Amino acid sequence: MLENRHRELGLSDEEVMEMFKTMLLARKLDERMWLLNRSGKIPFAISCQGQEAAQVGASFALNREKDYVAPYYRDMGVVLAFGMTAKELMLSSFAKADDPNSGGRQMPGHFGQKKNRILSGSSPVTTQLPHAVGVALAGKMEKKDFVSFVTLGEGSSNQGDFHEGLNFAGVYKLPVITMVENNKYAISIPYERQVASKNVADRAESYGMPGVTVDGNDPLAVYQAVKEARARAAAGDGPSLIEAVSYRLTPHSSDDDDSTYRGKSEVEEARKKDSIITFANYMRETNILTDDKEKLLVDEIMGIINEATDFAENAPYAEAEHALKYVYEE
Amino acid sequence: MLENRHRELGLSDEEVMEMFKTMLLARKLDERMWLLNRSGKIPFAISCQGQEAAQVGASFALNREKDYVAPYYRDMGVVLAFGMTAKELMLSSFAKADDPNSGGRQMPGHFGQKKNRILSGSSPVTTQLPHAVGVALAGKMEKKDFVSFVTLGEGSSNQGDFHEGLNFAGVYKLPVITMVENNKYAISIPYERQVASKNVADRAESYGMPGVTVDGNDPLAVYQAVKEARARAAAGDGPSLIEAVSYRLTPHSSDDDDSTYRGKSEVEEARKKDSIITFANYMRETNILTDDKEKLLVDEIMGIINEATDFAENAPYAEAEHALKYVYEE
Amino acid sequence: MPVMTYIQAITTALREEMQRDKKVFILGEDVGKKGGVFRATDGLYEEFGEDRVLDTPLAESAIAGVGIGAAMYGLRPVAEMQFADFIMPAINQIISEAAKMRYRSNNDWSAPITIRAPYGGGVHGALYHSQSVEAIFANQPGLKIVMPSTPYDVKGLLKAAIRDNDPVLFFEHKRAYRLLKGEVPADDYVLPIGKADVKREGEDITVITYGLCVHFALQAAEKLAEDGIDAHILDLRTVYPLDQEAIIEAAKKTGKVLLITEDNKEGSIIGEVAAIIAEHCLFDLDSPIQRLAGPDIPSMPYAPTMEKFFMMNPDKVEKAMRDLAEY
Amino acid sequence: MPVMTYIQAITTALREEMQRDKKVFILGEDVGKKGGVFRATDGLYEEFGEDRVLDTPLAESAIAGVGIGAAMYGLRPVAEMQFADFIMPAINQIISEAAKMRYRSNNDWSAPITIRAPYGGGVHGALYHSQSVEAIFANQPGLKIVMPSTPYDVKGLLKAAIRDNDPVLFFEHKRAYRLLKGEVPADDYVLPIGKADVKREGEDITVITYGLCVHFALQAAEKLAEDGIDAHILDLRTVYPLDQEAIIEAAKKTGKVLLITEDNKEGSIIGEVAAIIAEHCLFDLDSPIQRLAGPDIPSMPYAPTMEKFFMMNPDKVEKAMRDLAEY
Ligand SMILES: Cc1ncc(C[n+]2csc(CCOP(=O)(O)OP(=O)(O)O)c2C)c(N)n1
Ligand SMILES: Cc1ncc(C[n+]2csc(CCOP(=O)(O)OP(=O)(O)O)c2C)c(N)n1
Ligand SMILES: [Mg+2]
Ligand SMILES: [Mg+2]
Repeated sequence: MLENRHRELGLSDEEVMEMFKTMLLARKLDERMWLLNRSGKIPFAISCQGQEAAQVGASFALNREKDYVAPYYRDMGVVLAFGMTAKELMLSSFAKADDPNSGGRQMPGHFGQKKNRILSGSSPVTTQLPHAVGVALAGKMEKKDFVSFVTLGEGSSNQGDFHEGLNFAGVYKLPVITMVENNKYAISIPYERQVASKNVADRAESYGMPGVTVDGNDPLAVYQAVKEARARAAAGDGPSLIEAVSYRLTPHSSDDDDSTYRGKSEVEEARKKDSIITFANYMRETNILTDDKEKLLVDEIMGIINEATDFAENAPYAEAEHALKYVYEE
Repeated sequence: MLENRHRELGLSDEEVMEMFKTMLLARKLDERMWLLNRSGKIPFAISCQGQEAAQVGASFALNREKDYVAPYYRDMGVVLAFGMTAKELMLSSFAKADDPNSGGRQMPGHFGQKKNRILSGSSPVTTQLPHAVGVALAGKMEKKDFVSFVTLGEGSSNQGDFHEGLNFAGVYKLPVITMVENNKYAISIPYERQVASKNVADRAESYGMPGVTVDGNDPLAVYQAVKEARARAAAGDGPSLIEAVSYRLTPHSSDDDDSTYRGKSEVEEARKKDSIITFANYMRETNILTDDKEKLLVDEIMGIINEATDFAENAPYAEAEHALKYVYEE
Repeated sequence: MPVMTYIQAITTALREEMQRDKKVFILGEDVGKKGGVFRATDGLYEEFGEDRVLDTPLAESAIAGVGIGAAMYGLRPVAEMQFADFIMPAINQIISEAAKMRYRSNNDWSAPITIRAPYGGGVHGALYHSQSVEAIFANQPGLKIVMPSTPYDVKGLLKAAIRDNDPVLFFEHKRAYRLLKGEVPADDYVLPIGKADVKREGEDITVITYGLCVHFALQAAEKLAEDGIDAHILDLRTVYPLDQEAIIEAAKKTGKVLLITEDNKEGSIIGEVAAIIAEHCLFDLDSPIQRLAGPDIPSMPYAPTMEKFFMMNPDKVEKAMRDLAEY
Repeated sequence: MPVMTYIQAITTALREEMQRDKKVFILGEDVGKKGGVFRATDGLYEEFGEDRVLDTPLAESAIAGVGIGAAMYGLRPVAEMQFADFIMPAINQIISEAAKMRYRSNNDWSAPITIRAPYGGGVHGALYHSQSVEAIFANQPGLKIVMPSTPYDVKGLLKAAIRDNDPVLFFEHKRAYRLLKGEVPADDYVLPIGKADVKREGEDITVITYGLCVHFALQAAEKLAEDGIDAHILDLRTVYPLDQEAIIEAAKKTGKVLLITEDNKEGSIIGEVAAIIAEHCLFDLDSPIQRLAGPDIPSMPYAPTMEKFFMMNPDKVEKAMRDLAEY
């Protein structure tokens, strides 16, 4: 009985619809950004495409009113779920002054927004992991009931900070959930040349925490895994590692040409499992989605994106001298 | 049948005697260094005491004519087995010009001797691990049949370089053996506050290599584990992780006072398992050691140590201006 | 006024800040039960408990990174690097993360962490327990680097560092820990980060330095005074960003400048000091800008002959000061 | 003589060295199949195979550390850091290990590794793809830091770096990769590491700089020449250790010195250059030592307004040169 899956997880039809809407908004925004890049309007784009299910499924399993997130550059789905708007994301893509992430100082994908408890991120990979552990430590010290959630790619799980951060979390049994979004590539390097363990989740044992590999194309599977991890964290049982396996549907970034290192057929194969399609199918089968509803939804989303694009394109850059501000507290 | 243990491993009585002699030499040298430190003759001492069995058992399982070793500061047993002499070790303790490790530039315990394929080590922990991986890579590239062997403490297994180095070795299936000498403390921090995994050997799975925990007080158990790992490495089956569990019988170093963080009774308890005693018992039971032989052995060793001490004490320091040499090739 | 050692001033500042503000906590290797390998955190574990004095795993990047995360949340972590030499694995977190946090988020986030580390030589510490590492960080806007020379400065500056809303590296000379004693007021005071301090007024030559070398210069100045040479001594205290105004003023005052560091010479802090002077008051100078520093070798060796050859001392300083005075 | 781009000179040097010496190999992220994110190793994987062009896991400390180990054994690794900004996790291996290997072993071991990394701005790379990181390493005896400005220098210096028996950091300006073209001899030549190079002889003012700024200075010099101002331009080429002799000679030649770096100012390489001049030829100067550099902020922002504000360019250089000439 397909119908039971989301209900069994305690998710209402409306919540599932909200999840799908967030996934679709992420996908469509991402596609727009590539168009803007290819037409020379923005210098750079980096994608969530193929990872929306994991990002949104995980976010909905968290408490979006109080949990902290330390997303990585592909996590458009996470930051949308945590309250960043399409307009704000477009401001970032256009590097405009009102970009809440960085005021146009950082490249797109370098998220951060204090009011939504989205930690500021940088480019060197995996540095955010110890930060999320530190937030969890702070929460524990102050007896707060939030958890912190951090994501990274499977390639990034080979950085020293992964090891050092997770061991710290394990020793102190901190309420932090780490989700590795395994999209099978780190730029051109496939999983086998990158990670020596069979699964990234196998690494959990090194840190005395549970580790689980889930289908990253299935938002409900990811939802369930994160929900359980959050419950454990909230109960004082410490950290968890979750590996969400999907596929990077685009080149690494707008600067990359993936035809030099992987075949078209491989990508086509992966597209069949694209969550935007498969989850829509599930919703159709469970009567949450109909053609009419989908049309309305897409229209609404395209409206949002068009408005966001126009708004951001016409917004001003920061003044040149603004570069001098906020090196230190002022 | 106790008698069978070393024979079953293919070790002759003479080899066992040689192992014990190396262990005892390490222990007695170490004890002398503490005396020299306490009498103000050398500024610093750091011990192998409690880890001789693991160090010597492992070394004898290697090919001491061609394998490379990257020892850590407690590995007096390893470097003795690989050809460094008592005199040379004493020259290092006295910081004299003819110290082959560093010409008196580094503190004792910072081993290095090219002719014996002992890689030069530093103080920041775990940096030697990627070096050993690099040597293994070089050997593989040049189709040589040596393996490389690297050691570190259990606390040091939390450094990023542990993770990065072993993952590299795992991905490239390199002939490198890593032995963690788990002596239950990292200065004052006990295992539980340091390492989040149950055993350090559990971390092997993260790197797609076999991991095994052995009794570090039993040189034959360590011998066996390293022997097997070496065979695998030589056969092209890649790296291994071995955890040898024993106990640090001394304070961390001559600068440490361990009474501030651990009880005397705990240390006394551990002394009962001291390999210098237990292995001697095994050798007595297997008729390799007798009181007469032991007396002769101790006399020989004390003679070596006395001579080394006198020699090193009377040897000259490097001249002050020698400090300017060898920053770059000359 | 109470007299205490340099290291007691550190412990005192830490204790008072932890009493004052529940958000202040300590993390590092062996800082808890053992009270630190130098005993800088002695007694704090007993007083504040294991929740506020954290013995961490042996992993400097995690110590810095977890501290930064806690600081982003709003706590006030004081992280200890056991030796300054072992800060290297944490550099990515310090330079890429802490230093750039406020800037990259356009003032939305900040990382008010203090990172303490014992540096410096003359303790038979050899290559990896003697280094001066400040120059590595002294080109990174967003960071502040404090290197106090007296117990009085230690207390006031460490308190200021902990209260500062940006990351501060606080380097303590390990040879000074028990060697130096001085009067330290019992009350709660802070000293301004970013300000140099005139440690001796003088008219004939200007010495600009920091850390232990301040004392070598003060000792030498007393000897020179006997010969009628009056040295002006400026203690940088904060080595990044530098107090340009104070440097310029001190250089102009006598027109003869000697810069001293215990670090090896090329690329050290005093190069920047020289550049500031050469840029702003070249025509006020009566002699070339002199630099006294360690030789350009990778830190000081263990053997006493070679360690002494490297390490700064009052004699070397006195000689350089006399040479300059005679110029 | 063949004309090629800056990046082609890199690929050429790598290829020729790999052909010459079987011990030379490449390791780094995406350097193999993809040929590098900038395509600096383009074609080498095809020519030399996966055993000599290693695609490594995403772990810079391992790339450096494994490379150092292979170098200790006797191979000649050329490690690529994908961006200079991402060298930070490898600093412990570079400073604690590579730099000190020969010294600490009293000449027994050495670590002849070359570490290449693209640095510099003007490519919409924002904070973490634009940094100049040389100053972090320019206080570490045992290291050499090469920063070539022309395709000709690239080929000769990269070959020299690979053949050098000590560790060399080789920083390539990423904006120069395809922007700069020049004549590069087809034959096998090396240029001396540690030697600066006069890129233009002149009598009126001296400009000392390196990297992309050399070209800005050369362009500006042509314009100044139209107004009868004759600029002398010294390209440092090796920024650590510095070529003191050449610096002193160039400074003395005109008595008016402008130092330029793309890095932020305080603590940058040119501070040390100023200090050398102030120490050795102060009385030969007719004007204060001028420094032109980026503002003291944590690298350049992404937005074009702010990026341009930070980034060095020919106009800024020309203005500074004219100001100095008029001094
Ligand atoms: C420390 C560091 N090294 C190198 C890079 C360059 N880089 C950016 S993304 C990337 C690959 C990341 O792969 P993965 O972690 O699998 O994430 P994905 O992009 O596949 O989502 C690399 C090498 C970087 N950002 N940081
Ligand atoms: C990177 C680094 N940080 C800190 C230290 C200081 N330190 C020296 S030994 C040590 C503890 C090592 O513990 P472990 O790895 O268990 O080895 P053991 O001494 O117990 O044999 C510490 C913290 C260091 N040498 N290097
Ligand atoms: Mg990936
Ligand atoms: Mg230990």
